[in-house]
Amino acid sequence: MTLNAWLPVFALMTSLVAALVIFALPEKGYRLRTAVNLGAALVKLGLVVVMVWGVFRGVDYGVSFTMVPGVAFALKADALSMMFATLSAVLWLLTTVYAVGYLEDSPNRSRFFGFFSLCVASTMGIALAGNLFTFFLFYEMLTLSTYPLVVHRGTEKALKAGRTYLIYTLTGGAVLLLAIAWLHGVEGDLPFREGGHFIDADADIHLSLILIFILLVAGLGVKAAVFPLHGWLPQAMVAPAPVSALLHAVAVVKAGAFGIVRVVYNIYGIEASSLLGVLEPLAWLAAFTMLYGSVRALSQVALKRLLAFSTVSQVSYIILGVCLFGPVGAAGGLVHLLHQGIMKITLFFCAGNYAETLGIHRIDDMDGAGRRMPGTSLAFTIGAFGMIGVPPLAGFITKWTLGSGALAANMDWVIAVLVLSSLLNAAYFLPIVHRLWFREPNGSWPRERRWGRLETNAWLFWPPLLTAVMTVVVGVLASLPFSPLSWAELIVLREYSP
Amino acid sequence: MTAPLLYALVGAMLCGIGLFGLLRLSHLLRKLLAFNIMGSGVFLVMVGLPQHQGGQDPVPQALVLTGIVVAIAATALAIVLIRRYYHLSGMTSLEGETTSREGGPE
Amino acid sequence: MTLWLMAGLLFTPLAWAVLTLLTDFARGRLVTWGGILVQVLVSLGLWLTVARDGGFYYGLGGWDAPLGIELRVDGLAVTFVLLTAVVASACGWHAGIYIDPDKPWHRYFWPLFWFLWSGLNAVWLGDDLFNLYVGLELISLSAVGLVALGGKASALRASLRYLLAALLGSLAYLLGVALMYGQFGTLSIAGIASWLTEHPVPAGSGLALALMIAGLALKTALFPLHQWLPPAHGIAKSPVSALLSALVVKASFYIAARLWLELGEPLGNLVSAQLVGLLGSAAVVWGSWLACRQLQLKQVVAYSSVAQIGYLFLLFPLTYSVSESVSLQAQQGITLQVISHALAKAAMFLAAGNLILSVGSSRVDALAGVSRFLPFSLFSFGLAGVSLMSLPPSGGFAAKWLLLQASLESGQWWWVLVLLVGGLLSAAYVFRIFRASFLESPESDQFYHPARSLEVIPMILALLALGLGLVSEQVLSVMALPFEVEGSP
Amino acid sequence: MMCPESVLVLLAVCLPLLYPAMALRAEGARAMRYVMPVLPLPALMLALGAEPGWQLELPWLLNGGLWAMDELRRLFLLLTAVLWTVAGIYAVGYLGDHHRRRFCVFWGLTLAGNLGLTVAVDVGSFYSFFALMTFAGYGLVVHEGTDEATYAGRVYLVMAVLGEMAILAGLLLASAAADSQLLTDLPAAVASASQRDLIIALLVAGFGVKAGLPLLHFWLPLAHPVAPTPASAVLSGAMIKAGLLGWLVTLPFGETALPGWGALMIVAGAVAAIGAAVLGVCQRIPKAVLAYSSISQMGLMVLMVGAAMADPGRAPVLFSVIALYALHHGLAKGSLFLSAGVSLPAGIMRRAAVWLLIALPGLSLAGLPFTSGALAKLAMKEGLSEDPLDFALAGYLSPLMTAGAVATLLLVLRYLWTLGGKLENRRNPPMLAAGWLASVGVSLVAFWWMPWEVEGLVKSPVWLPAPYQLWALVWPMLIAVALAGLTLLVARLVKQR
Repeated sequence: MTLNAWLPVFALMTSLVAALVIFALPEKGYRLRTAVNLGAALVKLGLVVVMVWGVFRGVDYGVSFTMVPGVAFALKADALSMMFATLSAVLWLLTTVYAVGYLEDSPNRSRFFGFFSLCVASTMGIALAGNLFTFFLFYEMLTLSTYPLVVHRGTEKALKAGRTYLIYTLTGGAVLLLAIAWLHGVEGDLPFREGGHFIDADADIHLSLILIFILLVAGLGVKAAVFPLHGWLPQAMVAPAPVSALLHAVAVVKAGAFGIVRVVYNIYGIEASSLLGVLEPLAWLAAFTMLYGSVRALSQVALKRLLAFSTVSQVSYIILGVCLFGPVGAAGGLVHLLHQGIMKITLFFCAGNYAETLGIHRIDDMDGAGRRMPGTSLAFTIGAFGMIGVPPLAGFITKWTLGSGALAANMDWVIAVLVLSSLLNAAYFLPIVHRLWFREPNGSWPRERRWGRLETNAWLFWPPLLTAVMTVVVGVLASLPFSPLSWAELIVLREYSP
Repeated sequence: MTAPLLYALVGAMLCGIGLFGLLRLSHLLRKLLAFNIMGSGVFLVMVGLPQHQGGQDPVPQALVLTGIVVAIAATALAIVLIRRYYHLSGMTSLEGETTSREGGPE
Repeated sequence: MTLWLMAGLLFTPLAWAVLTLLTDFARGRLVTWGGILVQVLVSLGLWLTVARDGGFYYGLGGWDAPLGIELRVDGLAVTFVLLTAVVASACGWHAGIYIDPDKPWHRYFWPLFWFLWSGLNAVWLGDDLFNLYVGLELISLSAVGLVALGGKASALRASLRYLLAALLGSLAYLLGVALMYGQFGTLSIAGIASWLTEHPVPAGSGLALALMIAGLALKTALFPLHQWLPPAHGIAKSPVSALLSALVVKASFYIAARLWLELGEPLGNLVSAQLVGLLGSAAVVWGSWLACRQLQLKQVVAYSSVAQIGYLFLLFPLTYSVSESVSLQAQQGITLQVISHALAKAAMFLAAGNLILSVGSSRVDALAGVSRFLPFSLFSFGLAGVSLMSLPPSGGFAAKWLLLQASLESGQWWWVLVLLVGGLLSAAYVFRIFRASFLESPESDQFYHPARSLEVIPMILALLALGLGLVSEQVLSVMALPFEVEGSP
Repeated sequence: MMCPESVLVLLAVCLPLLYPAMALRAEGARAMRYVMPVLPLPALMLALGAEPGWQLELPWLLNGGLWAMDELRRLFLLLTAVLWTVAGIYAVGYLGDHHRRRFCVFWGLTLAGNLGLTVAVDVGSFYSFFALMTFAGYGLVVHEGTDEATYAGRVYLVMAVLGEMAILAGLLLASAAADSQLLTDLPAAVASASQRDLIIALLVAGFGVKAGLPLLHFWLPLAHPVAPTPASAVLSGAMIKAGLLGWLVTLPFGETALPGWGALMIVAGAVAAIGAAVLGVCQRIPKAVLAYSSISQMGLMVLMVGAAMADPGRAPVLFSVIALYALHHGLAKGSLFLSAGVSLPAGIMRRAAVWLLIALPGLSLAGLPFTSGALAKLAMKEGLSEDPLDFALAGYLSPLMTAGAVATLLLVLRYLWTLGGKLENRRNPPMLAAGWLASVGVSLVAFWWMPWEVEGLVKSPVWLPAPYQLWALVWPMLIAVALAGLTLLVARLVKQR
């Protein structure tokens, strides 16, 4: 096998090996652990960049071998997988930096970073999976590796949240497994392929295909937090901030959304899905989730829970985009995969900063925090505006593209949903922004800590600012080559003309 | 009724008696004896049943011999364990706390 | 060469047993560790031979059946021989460190261990029904002895229950053998099968098969005949529990499976096949449910064995009157399940032993805080749990996948539900342990740290169980190796 | 190679956009306020110096950016730049210590948005700048931090967000119909789109929030008075015109006759012009009176917009009239707002001079001959004169305009009246005074040298109305004065009772 075939494996192994090394390191080995963490993240980013360039030029990366009789373990890098892989590689780097600062003097750091790396390895695997079976493999690995992160604090509340998380995700996994096995029984091993497999499926298997699709979406929808399968997400907020950030922006919810993208595009094929009539109901469901998540977010008092419900709402943008039949809408959905990640991670970083530096967990306590922590608050503001879809930030690009796509697909009602959702977003984000900048602080902060010159620990300070800058840049420079939008258009181009 | 069938039926009867004893008796030594009776029944079936095919079959003889050895070993082990159990707990049966040991929460 | 290998498999363990019987614990340990090395090499040698040349029949000492002992050396058997070597050597290694050498009765551990090993090899390789019985008895008696090594009254009680159940099972099996021989005049399974292809099925021979399988089911602890298992496995020393759960119960299942696969088609019927499957499903659900409710760590693991054994019995419905490919899938799935459960459960028991050693209590709620202190063992436990939950990429997952495929393709979709629900329930009890250990309780800082090697062993086994899924194709391909029906070399 | 206009336009937008970065360092933050007057200068140079017609392509920006300038945009840019400059000068003297840095940051951002949206031709950047202006404007509105300010801010924000969303939906639909990302392609596409009425409704409502269309105006009388005075000036003078500009560049003027929409807009304009005046004269706070005056004036412009919609043939002429009117109103209203913050110096002569300078832009609004207002009013009369217009409501336009003129002067008088009770006697800070004087000067004098072009109207240096025009301008003013006097008399009588 050539080096090309092995590149995806290497990309996967970097974080896997890092995980094992970190598990083996003693708790006290702070410097070494940080070095391993950051080194692995950088190496992986490098590998991903190489592969992005390769995929752009049309190089085929892939490796495959039979794992269980009749099913292959396949890794493959196509444009879609590179999109997700890039997201996870970039955000992993930042989150690692952030987590190093965040967990500065808390116990169980070896365990934390070990599972953290495992989690990213799983995400990478999900990105690079070449068929549904391999996808499922990493999907479940993700469930397992995130559980210790969710319950990391070891409090009763954390453990309860972890339990809810497991009940949801493992059940989802079981449903997904059923669907995959059934599909396998119907058609055999199906690699992800541009254009899908079922464009000329026999009429007599249509019913099975529809049922399988429902099962697949149900299984994936748990992680994607589609209503009514979203219940675990707000509870999982007890996890440390970097974990929430990663869960929301990259790993878990995205894995679900990415899976749905894969199923619709590379298993069923967009045209076949459309013919089967499964897209429209899914679009309605996604639209409903968008609104539902926002409405629930309105009444939250804890910042992280609010962000969680916002995620519920935002991830459904991706799904909605996938369901819009036509290249523009598809690009909108795909690009949101990245945009939502960047924006949401910014917000979570900021939430973490407020909690770590000032002890702020509730929205009422945020009054005037903008003066004490201008950098963080600026990042938060940008993230929040991005979520609302204010131009020229990332969220606007998504909304615009989705809206155009919906019009092209003659689904005009989507515009109303988009507008309504943006309004709701504004309704819960703008008051927070107002508090940050225009209210006077009410007395002292709940629990303030100080670090030197910067408003907070430097490890915590820079990641949100960087992601905020990215939020602006991917929006403003959306038309440059290799911007998320251009990349999404490339994927769609390949998808619609396989 | 042919001789082989008679043997087999008697063997089956012994088996039944042994089984009944094994399940219903509570004293461990009695259980052990019941086991032995059941074993004898099985051996009887084993040597008795195959003879209808004409002449003496050496194979069952050999099997039963081996079986008896095994049964002796098992009995010996059981006796050792029962004795030790009696020494430690002063009980001669397994009843008592047993029901609470398995199944539901303790 | 083959002669030496066969001798090495069946008789050297007996020799080690006698040797260790004569010495004390510490010397027995030395002998055993040397013996383990030999046994592993021999097992590997046989496996390689078969992998190269294919399987064969082997008449021991030149004597042929029916009076002599004839061995059937095929891919499946050598796989299990190798599995036994791996698990048993891990347990032996672990036990050497784990078991307290100062208690005088502990010196009997080694001979019993070796008797068990030779019995296992005899079962994997045995071809005629009676030799299987002898092997089975050898296993049972030494297993009972091992359980009794716990020394306490409760251990003896458990071992006596175990003994009685095992003996009853053996007798039922033996009665079946007697009936079979009376009917067919042969003890070879293949012989009976070929007789049946030429003659009409005699009335009542189904009863013989039912008796044998019922006896074996009792020894395998199929629901509702499982009550003897949890106390025995729960109370034994951890390495013993590992051996029992990983290998001993598999031996009786192995015989039952071989009987069913050869004779099930002519002698069995649909109702009984479904009934056995149903009992297996009940075992999965009930065992898992009880595992969730146990307060003792090892009881949790023991009940998990009850549940996992339930999966094995899905073999019966999934191979009865189905197409060739479905049957093959089911067999492959069950094989993987046996192997992965053996590895995973051994790892789990050993890790549980470490945890108990560390916190000084066997209660689940005593584990609070242990995740900080003993992460390595806990991680092994977790990895083993992954396989039990049949999540990818473990061997358990590969097994489940194959069984799912078989169920779906044969149209018996109800087993699908069992498989999925079983997976979820097993997650429930595994994560219950994790939940307990992740809890940060303020007073939990009195921990004893077990030796490093004790922690490494379960990790190796767990990783094997986990990695099995990735290489299951290769593992299964050994099973499909050509088999020479005629004679010995 | 980049032409000088491109450099200038980039500078014009980026300078205020990057200006908040000064706040990062303490020294920069202290110097920030002195930079404020400089920020709009590149834009001013661009508006005055460069001939319209250049364009700058920014293919990497959003969905492909294009910035350009035509006659219409030039006037709006000019108005924006001038007003922000004088307000900037004024602000240097006006600002206290209260959150000064924050005010400067939002000032810069709002300015960047306001300037950017006038030069943006592609939908993406137009909407971006519009949103930037809207949201940064919030910072100016709530700056004082009082309860009223917070309340006003909330209303402002709610309305603004609703407006933004209407605009988003409208632009999306329009751009999908046009299959283009350029504003210039939208009107034609909207005119022939199947969802024409929906798109127009969305755009009218969306921009109408900014422009203070009746029923969408609630935020305006709340927000303009509570904002710091320089901010009120730009809010009322420049930013309110952004809504107008939005209409002009997106709605299908000159493409097709939309009598229904035209009628609706005319009614809305009339309601705004008269209704706002009625409400305005009841106000006690000077700046609130001015805010209602802005609504009223915008109402007059809405009249013209309605007429342009109804009669595609007149649209080009009306466009230049609207632009002229916007320019005039922006400068005069800016000056009036700034005057709300001046203090009366000692000395009777000086006081009289100050009062005169306060009153003149107001009278200019009302159409005092020889002022920009007279020119604008006449141009409007010309543009809306009955003969060339061809739709149902055309006949009502003339009386409406007259009523509007009466209303305007009444409001101005009311403003002067309320102001009289409020002005303090002390020295003005020099920069504040300079800013205010500059605004008066710009409104009264510099206007004549500005590059407006309206068909049929004589340009600078000095424009003399014909006698009949003079009378047409003056008699509504006389009515207004008479009304005001009457009211005063009645009030006195009531008080004596």
